[in-house]
Amino acid sequence: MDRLKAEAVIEAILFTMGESVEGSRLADVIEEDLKTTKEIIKELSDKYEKENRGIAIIELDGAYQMCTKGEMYEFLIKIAKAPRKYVLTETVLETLSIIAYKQPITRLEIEKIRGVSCDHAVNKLIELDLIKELGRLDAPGRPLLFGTTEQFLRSFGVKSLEDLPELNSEQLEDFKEQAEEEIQLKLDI
Amino acid sequence: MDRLKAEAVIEAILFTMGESVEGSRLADVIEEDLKTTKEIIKELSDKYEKENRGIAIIELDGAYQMCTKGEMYEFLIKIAKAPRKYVLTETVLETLSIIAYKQPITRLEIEKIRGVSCDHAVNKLIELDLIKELGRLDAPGRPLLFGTTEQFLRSFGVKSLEDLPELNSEQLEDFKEQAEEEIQLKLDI
Amino acid sequence: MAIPVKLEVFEGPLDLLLHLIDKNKIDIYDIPIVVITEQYLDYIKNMKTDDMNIMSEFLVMAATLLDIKCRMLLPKEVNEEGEEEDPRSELVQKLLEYKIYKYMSFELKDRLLDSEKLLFKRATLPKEVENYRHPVDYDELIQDLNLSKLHEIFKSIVKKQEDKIDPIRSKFGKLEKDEVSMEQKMSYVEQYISKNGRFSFRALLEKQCGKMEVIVTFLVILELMKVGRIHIQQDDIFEDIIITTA
Repeated sequence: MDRLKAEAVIEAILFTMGESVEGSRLADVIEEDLKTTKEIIKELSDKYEKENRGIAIIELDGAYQMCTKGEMYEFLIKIAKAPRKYVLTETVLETLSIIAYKQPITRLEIEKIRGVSCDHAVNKLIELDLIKELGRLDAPGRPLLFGTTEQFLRSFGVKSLEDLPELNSEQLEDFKEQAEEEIQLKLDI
Repeated sequence: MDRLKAEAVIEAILFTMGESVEGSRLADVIEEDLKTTKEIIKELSDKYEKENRGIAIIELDGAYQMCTKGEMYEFLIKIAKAPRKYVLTETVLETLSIIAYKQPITRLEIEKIRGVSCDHAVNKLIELDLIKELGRLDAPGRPLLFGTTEQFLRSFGVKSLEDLPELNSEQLEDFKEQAEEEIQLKLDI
Repeated sequence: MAIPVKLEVFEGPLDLLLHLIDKNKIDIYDIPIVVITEQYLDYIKNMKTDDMNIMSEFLVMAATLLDIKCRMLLPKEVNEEGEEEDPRSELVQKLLEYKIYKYMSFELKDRLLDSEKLLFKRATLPKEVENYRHPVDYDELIQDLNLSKLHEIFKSIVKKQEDKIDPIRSKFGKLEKDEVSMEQKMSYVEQYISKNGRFSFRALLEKQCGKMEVIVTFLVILELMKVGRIHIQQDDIFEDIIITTA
């Protein structure tokens, strides 16, 4: 393979693999012998030495891995530690309210109520420490049960779960009647 | 920060993070304004164009992500795990294209255009992380609104929604002309 | 012997219509409704689908086509601007819009195939960086949200869920055959006719109890009129209808 192209291929492989790749495997892909392959990696590696490059190739016992240069560490920490702005979207809030009032509850039950998948919202709420896993339901598939956390109680100024306002069956009946009236109206027209 | 060093830092960050990083976050780390940051990314990106490079930077709605070049695919699949392929049926693709061009859009509106129910397709698209809920429409029943995700941009190689292949009235005119030509043909026979 | 034809699968009624328009090489702006309706009905007759949902969607379009066919026969309707309205125009607009999105879906598919060749990589952050979580500022996150607002949200979700349930159909449990059969009503009405000779439609209906009975009786009268067993006469609109044996 053409040298420049071989460099590109090795760069692409080391990038996408992330982990270390043996020299012989790289040689197979670029269809060169190991010696030539090592020379090509050396050339590629030398180019990475330039000051405008943030990555490098390290050799580990005949295998190669792409990594960031040591002096980049402080910047990586900086970006990882930058505070992220969290916002509770409507979806996340709805999911939270369902979990608060119906806990312990499974994903499936939440999805039934909302009519759409809730994976993203549930994960977000766990990340924010507003809900947590409570255990598993003793049912086929043993689905996870979710409930609110202490952080939730703290943030919403609730002393305990008993403090949550109840949605009683009377209210449910009201909703049902309203719905029926609306249907009746439509039929009468 | 010195330009060359800034390039190195951005390269290191994009390499390490793997996922997309917003331009503003990169700007914070290199302590430059967003405009300058974008220029630096552009320069870096241009250097990746060279034939001995196997990686590239893609833009996704103001965020940046490092990936391999398309022409590297044949070599990469020899060694790396092929990415998850989406097998999108015609139904799902049609639904996706309607959502892409008419977002935010409700299920009902999609069904109106397609003339068939879209529940299955919408759920599938959410599962594939190609669309997401954007909120609810302020209308009776407060129906959910859907729009495309960053994964959609990535999967379809689109920088931003403005970058979608154009949907214009010219296309309509073409359809009209085609129809007319066909008629003419029939008359001529 | 009839050769079994492998029917193409269509993405819905609009897809099927576009196929027919294409196959017949006709102008989408000037659809010969009679031809298309016939072919459309033929197609769905041959459709072998057990899925009632899919079938019903195709049937709705069939009804729409028949409706357009009827309206084409009637004098042209005139809109507010005094222009003649083509009964087909709404369907044409729908077809065009659908065609555009169908076309775009192919364009998108090409892009998907290109982009599938790009490979990404997982994050390779040093452990201590990866595990770092910036503390969440809950005051900022929760803002003016409080328990009663959360409760409001929950109530509105529950209400929406209730709205979705059709209180009438949800009580059906399962669908059963109607207790009023066409055959039974037919013989009843025939007896009634032979006994009365000439009678008022209203009087006949008054003897029926329940909505279903009224509907079936009405259908029986229509059927008898069609086959020429009875004559009906109505002197003025909303007047009683007089039925006589033919």
